[in-house]
Amino acid sequence: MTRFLVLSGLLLAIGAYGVMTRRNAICTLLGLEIMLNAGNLNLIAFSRVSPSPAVGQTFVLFSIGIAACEAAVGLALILAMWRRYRTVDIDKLVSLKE
Amino acid sequence: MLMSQRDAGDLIFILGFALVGVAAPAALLFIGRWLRPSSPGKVKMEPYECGLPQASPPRRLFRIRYYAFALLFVIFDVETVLLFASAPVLKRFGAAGLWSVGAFVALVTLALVYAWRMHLLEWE
Amino acid sequence: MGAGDILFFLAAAVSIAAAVVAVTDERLLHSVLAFGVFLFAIACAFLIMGAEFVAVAQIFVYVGGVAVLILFGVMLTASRGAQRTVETEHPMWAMVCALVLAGTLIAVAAAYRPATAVQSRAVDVSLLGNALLGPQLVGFELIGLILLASVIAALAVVRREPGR
Amino acid sequence: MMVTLATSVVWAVGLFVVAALSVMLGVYLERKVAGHMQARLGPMRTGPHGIAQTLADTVKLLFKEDLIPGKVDRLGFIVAPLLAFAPALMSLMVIPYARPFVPRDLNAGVLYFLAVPAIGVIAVMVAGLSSANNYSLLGGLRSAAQLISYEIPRSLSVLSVVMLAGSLSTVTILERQTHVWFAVLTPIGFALYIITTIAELNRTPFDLPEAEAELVGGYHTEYSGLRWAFFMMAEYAGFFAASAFGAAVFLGGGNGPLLPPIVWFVIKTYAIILFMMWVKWTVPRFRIDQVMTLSRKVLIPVALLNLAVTAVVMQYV
Repeated sequence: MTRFLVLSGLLLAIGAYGVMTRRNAICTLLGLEIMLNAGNLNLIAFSRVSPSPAVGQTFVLFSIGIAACEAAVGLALILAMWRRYRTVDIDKLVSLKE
Repeated sequence: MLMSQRDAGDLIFILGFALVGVAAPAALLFIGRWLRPSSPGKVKMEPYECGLPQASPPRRLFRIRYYAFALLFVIFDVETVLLFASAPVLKRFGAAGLWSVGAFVALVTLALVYAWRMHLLEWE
Repeated sequence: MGAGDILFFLAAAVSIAAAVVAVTDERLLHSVLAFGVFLFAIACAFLIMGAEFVAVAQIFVYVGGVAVLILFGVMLTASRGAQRTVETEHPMWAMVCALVLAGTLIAVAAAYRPATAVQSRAVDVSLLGNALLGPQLVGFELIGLILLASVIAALAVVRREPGR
Repeated sequence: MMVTLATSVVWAVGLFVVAALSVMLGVYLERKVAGHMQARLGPMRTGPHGIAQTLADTVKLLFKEDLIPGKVDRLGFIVAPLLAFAPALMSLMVIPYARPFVPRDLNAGVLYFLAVPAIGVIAVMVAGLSSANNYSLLGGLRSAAQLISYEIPRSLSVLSVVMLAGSLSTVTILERQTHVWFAVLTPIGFALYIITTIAELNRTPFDLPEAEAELVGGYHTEYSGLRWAFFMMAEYAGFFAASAFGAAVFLGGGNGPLLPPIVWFVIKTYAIILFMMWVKWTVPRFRIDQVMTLSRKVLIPVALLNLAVTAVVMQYV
């Protein structure tokens, strides 16, 4: 049980590092998905100790569904950004500053 | 580490099949390495453009219809998984279950109708 | 060293390695491939924990949906080349934050002792269906709503603005 | 643990041999059926009636040079054919061939069978993306778009069988079909499954991306020799897997009077295969926009209606 929590903690940290360092918007989306998966791992680990594991697993199904929606909308933003600025490099998104 | 024998067996089978699925073709490719001639001439290394020298580096086209298709696919993917979870027990829940799953399917079909009316299903 | 232990270390090692490669690899195509391997390893971890339907659902939705979506994004935005996609000005600080985060999470995880014993019997699909249509019915309907909302939102963002 | 690993590898290698034989038989049948339908004979020279034709092809491919062009992304280029073939073999795991021959009966077997081809979609995109060539990129995008838009109606058509059988495990579905086949109970579901499988396998009339006239070679333009052969092998192995699954889930593979179950299973599988070949040589190829819009505007609504009708009828019958 604790081994799964340790694993998901590590994965969350890796995902966070990815989101923080990558300049490419698609890699940020990737890092975000890694963090979400770490969360799902935790949900399942705790569902095994809960009185009704089936309910815990429905949470993970919902979380997978929401993560898929989030990836879809995130990609829509990236494509809109690509069409407007012809780059997916987040550091170039500074037009608000001007 | 508590793990039911059944799941361990399933996982070992899935990994075994994946392993053989990747290893067998790789082995064939590796064996073929000695049987095959290998003389990469300059022209052969060029990407294939019906014989003409490469006109332009692969430029990217941007069509939103590709994205609209991928988006609807992901949304219906999630719906299909949830329907697969609820399908086996639908009979047990009687009319109430029918109405609830019906409402869920109606909501997602609304998304399809919306994309249809916004003319995003056409492949112009 | 029962079967579960070996399988767990295998899945854990592959998922961590794939996540690290996905996060640090220069070439975008390699990091997306590593992401695919990562998702498959997480599906195996779910199976180790007895959540069989969730493992297959993960392969169906994540590997079949999200990874394909991200590959579509890579294809449509010409960001395939090897141009530098890493290195903000100060990656060291990000490393420090990540390590601190990992440290606290692992400390909390190690300290936690579950109240009840871990049940190892797998959850049958019909049990999951009963839970989904029974107590979790509200969530089930809300997910439909979220799917609808995200389609409308995504298409609104991407569609060419007729107004301008 | 080691014993199960050994049995799984033995099953996997056995099914790899079965898949390879069915690929050879499939290619041979394809050319003979095509020939006889067009009032010609198809391959005749190699062996009686050209039996050894595909064997000759395989040997030729083993000796043919396969090239990795210069500006190509080596990892993606090498990994793509392996990723294309692996799901075909993995999906053979859950098909209940006949009573004694059931490799592994997963609780969520049907969903596993529908989930694994998604790795094939990734392989197609990686192949298109990693060979630095406009045609293969376009081909990769197009065939990926086609594959994903036909995966949804295919899953929904199989879902109606799951609803009737009340379980996701393929063996239970098989046992529920001893009296009446599910193809009889959900004819629309079966028809949808056949149509979407033809589209999923990129076979005519849905084979736009590799159509000779269209895009040179589609996503595998840059491939040659044995590496190219794996894309073909993946297609025909997937063809066999999809027909075997259709036979098992819709036509009650293995249940039948007189003959032993394994013979019934082979008869039903090859009935579906021959039907798809028959369709290939009679129906003209669709245009790209017809292919793309057909799935969203026609197949998904029909599949959802079929589900609704099945659910209501099942409730009150």
